[in-house]
Amino acid sequence: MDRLLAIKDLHVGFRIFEGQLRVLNGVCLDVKEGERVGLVGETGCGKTTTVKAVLRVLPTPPARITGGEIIYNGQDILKMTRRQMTMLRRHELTAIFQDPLQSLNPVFTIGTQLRDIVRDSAIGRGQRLSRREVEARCLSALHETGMPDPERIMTNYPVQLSGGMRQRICIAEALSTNANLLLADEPTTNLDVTIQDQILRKLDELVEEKGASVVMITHSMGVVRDLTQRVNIMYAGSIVEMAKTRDLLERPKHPYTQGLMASVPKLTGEGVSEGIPGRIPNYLDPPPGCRFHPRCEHRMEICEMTAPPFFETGDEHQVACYLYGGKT
Amino acid sequence: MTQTSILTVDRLVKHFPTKAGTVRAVDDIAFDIATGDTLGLVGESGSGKTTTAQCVLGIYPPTSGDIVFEGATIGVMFNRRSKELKRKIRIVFQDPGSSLNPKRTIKQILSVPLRVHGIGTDRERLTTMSRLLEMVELPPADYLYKYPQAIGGGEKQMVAIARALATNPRFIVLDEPTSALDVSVQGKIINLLMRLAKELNLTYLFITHDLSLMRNVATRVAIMYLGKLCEIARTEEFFRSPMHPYTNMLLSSIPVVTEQEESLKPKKIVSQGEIPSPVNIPPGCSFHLRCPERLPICSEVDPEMAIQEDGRVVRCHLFPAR
Amino acid sequence: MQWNDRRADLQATLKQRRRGVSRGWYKFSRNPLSVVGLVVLGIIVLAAIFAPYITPYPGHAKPYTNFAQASQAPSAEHWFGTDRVGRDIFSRVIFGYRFSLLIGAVVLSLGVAPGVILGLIAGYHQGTWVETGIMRITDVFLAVPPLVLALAITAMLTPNLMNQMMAIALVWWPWYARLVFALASSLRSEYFVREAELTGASKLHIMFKEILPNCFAPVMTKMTLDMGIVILLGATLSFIGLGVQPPKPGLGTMVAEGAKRLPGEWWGTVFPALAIVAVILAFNLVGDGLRDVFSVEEV
Amino acid sequence: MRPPLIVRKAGLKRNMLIFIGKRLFQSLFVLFGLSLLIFFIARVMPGDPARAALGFLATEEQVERLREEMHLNDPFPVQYYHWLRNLMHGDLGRSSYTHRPVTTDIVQYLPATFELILFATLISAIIGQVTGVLAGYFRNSWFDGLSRLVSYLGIATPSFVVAILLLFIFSQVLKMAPGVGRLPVMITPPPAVTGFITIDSLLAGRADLALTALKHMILPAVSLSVIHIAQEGRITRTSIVENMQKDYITVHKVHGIRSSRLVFKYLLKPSIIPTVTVMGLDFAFLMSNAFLVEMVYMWPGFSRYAVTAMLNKDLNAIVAVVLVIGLTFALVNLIVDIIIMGLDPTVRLRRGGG
Repeated sequence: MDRLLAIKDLHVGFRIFEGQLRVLNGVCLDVKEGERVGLVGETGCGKTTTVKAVLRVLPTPPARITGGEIIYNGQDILKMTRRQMTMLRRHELTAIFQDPLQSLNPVFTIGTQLRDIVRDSAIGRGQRLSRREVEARCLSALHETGMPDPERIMTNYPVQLSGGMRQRICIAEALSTNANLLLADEPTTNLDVTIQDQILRKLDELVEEKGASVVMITHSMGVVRDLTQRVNIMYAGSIVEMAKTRDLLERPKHPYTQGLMASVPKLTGEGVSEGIPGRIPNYLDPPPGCRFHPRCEHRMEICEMTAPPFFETGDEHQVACYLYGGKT
Repeated sequence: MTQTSILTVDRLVKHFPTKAGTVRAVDDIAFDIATGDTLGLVGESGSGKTTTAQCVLGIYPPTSGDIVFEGATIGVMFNRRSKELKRKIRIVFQDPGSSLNPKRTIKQILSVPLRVHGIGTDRERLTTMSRLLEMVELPPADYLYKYPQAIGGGEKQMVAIARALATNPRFIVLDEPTSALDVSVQGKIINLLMRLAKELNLTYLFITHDLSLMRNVATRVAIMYLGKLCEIARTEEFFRSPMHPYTNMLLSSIPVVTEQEESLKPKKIVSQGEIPSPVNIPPGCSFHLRCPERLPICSEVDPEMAIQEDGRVVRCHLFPAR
Repeated sequence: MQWNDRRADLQATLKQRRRGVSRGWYKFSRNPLSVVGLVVLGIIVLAAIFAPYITPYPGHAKPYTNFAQASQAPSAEHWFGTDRVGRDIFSRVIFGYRFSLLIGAVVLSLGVAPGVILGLIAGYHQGTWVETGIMRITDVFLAVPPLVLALAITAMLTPNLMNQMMAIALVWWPWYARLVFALASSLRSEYFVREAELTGASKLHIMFKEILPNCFAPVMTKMTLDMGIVILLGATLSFIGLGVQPPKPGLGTMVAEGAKRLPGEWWGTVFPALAIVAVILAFNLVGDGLRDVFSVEEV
Repeated sequence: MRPPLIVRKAGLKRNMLIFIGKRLFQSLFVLFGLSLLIFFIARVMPGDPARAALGFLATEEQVERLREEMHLNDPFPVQYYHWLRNLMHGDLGRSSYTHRPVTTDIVQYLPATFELILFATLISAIIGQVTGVLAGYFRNSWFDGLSRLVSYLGIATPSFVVAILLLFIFSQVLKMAPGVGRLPVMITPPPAVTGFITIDSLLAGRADLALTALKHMILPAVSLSVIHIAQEGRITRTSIVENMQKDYITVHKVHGIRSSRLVFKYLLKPSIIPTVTVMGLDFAFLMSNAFLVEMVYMWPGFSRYAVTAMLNKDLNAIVAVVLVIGLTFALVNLIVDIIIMGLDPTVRLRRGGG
């Protein structure tokens, strides 16, 4: 499989009144053609910033990309012109965000928004669609996501629909462009479990059908388990562990991943662990070395000095922790 | 059961009249909680779990039905309840950001219940407040003079718990106390709550949408759907063999992280459909539109709560009373 | 233990407050325009307070005529020139600020408190007849622009400074009632208010200790911006002839009198007009700075 | 999670009518309250309205007869009742200054003011919106900085100062603009049909006259609109900046929507909603600012009539003036609400219905 997306050592900062928030601290992430990759982390760890950096929609200022590369199909996204970027968005990259109500323009009907996307994305491929073709594509996009009565939905405004329906529309919008890479940023976090289950299954099915690659951003280990082949664990602006999903869930190596896995309440009912002491660091003045060291029970002297590189610990399993190498 | 029940809810109904029609938020539910127990009230949004808790707290008066606390009927608004009752029943809200006044220090926040209920003199109160903070594992010297925005979400929730404990309560309603927090923080709060329950002999009504959490916390679990209870059972039995089709659907929808958990999930039911609007509840069993095992009778007759052999209660035509 | 001591208690509270102030000043000072506004405002206020000591001709603020010096263009002796009866316009402008600031201060101190309290009561009793009663009365006062109502009331009473201030105060409270009502009714549904109710705290405690402190920032910001608007309104009333009466030096009055002698004696109009612009601008700049400090959204 | 809004199409029109009805009723109530308030102040203030109406030369008997006629000897509620009954018949009493029925005066003077205000609204809406959108879209650019600076000045400068300065500079010094009034003194105005001289001239086939009238209107209208240009510009800017940070704009961008369409369709429509609200409010404020501007430009309009009434303590006229402005305000707000219902589906769907 070819590499579709490669994020290399991405650094992003935000300038605020008090100084510079150093949020992303050398994020590395690979997505191969047709692969589904998970990006897991807790609130404020920089997941959404990563996604927005890839899509080039970070508000600059205050955000600033201070280093790194984002290579899509051999080209650096960060060096593209605005025109190239628009073209890329029209048929290569697409995204779904967390809050489906916020993601839809409240003063236009679903139809208006969907039609423009379909039309502009076709122009991106050099096609000019007739009105009827646009209509047909919109309806089929809605139909694919399991929406009842797409004709009526087209005339509705976002406020008239339930949360699950809105998210289905966001999926329809995203997939109507036939993109190769879908970035799904917590697409089901605000939804009820039964609806989450339906949406995730539908998304899974559609992605399978279209052969797109997916980066699934979530805070839930469970969601990742069902949907992805590989997973990256993110903490305070960097990836701390990456491995095949099953492998990682069965044998978490990084102390943070271990703490996270233990904190998840389980159906087997062995009680809940105490969790991880402390909280995510202040990005104004993040701890030197490994950013996890103030919360880590295995910390060593070296952890406070330099950030750990990745150590290979087995079958495509990499951990950024000195417990697994570099002790010499 | 040998324990006496501290709270009994009987045929509780709460309707909200709106212009679009009557919202049947809670529609005839009954349950009781034994002293020292934790009842997990689980449901999706719009299921009426929060309204139930609000009726217990007196935020709304029930439309009909009884709420009995320690043998006395309390089904009225909070402003008509006795101070003593307010002392005994406390609440921890979902959103720690909004449950602490951003313009007041932790000290000021904690002093309100003490002053209102006349606990201690001014001088003693400071000691009491420090003791309360110590109980929730926050060092008082660091926290008393801080404003809520200066502390993290988990710590805010600890302060909210300390505030609830200030009046020495008997019963605490926990309205999704950890749903706004990350899992790595959730554990600490949950363990703290469980320890306090044991030490202070507290009873909890734990409102949540997280069934996995309930597996580890509740002594009994009640499932709500569209204002009605579907199933109430002791936690272990409930998870060993869920009966109601909705319960099965919920369980099968939960994303899990290990193989053992996967094997506990019911396989045959897949989630489908959406929750109808509580203004337009379907006739018969309100779940029949989404139910994979529906019978012809389901669209016509609303089933009654039926006690099963092992003592659990299920409201479904598949499981008539024995 | 250290924290179990009254003095430590007080010190800790003061320390918190000091830190709040210094953070606020930091945010305020990020906007150079606001700092300029604050400096200008400081100069104007000090000049107004010490007017009798710093103006070159303090006597010119009173009835005074010296036709030998009449209608002189600006010079080293008379910075802003003199008017048609020979009074020094610079001195009169500084004295005019006294009236302007007085109007602003009196109107806001009379108008804000009732407005805030009524808004608070209405907001807390949202959805009851108390709210309906208070807010409908407020609506009546807001049914015409404040200038119209203030003018009408002043006109029907005897036009003078006192009545002018009363009239403006009477049309000013509803704006605060509406602002605080909006804030209070949204704060009312916050969990901390609900919690206080369930604890059994009194209505007074909830309104004044829980809700009111959260209204402080927007009210302060509005007050600063309103100082400018009230001063403008006062100048307008004076300009029409329904405010500060000649020979007292109202800024609006001076513009009106000067305007009659345009285009020849332009200084009689331009300097008092600039003086008005300066004070209103200063209040606006400071108000915007405060908005940044409290991070209150615009509008 | 907010529940979906379910409204059927047929219900929409009914919602709208119910909403308009409700608003009209509310306005009626507010106007009633306003009339009570202003009438109360007019009657409790010291002084004798009858004496004021007749002047110093009238005999004691004449005054007493008028007192009877005006029901001034009756208790306040009775006075108010009579006044209200007359109002129903379109009788607002006589002006003590012009000695004509107040209603006649108002009908005569109102069109001149409306013509001026509408023109000013047009100017402030166009310039304010355009600068606001540009400043917001090119946030932190030199244009944004400049427009910010200018808008501060605009907000801080009283309209009478602007009026005097413009008149002084453009009319008296540069001689680029005509002086005061609606038309030069020697020119006979066209026959009044609408009362708007520009339109009346065109109706009479006198395009030249319309142009002259328009020229006369420019300075006062600009003086009126300066403060509103500043305010509307700032509000539009804030709104644009706010909406640019909204998720949905990011999403539109991510889906590769053409940038002209993004700005002029998806960004503009949600952004102008707050400006429209403010424009409604501004219309009323224009009426009060017109008090000053009409004074300076000797504009024979309603506002100058109002000022004259106030300076002369013409009670009947003052009460009428306040009510007319209140009525205008209420109507404009209703129109604004209807426009907003058209722009914002959330408001449209939520009003009246569930």
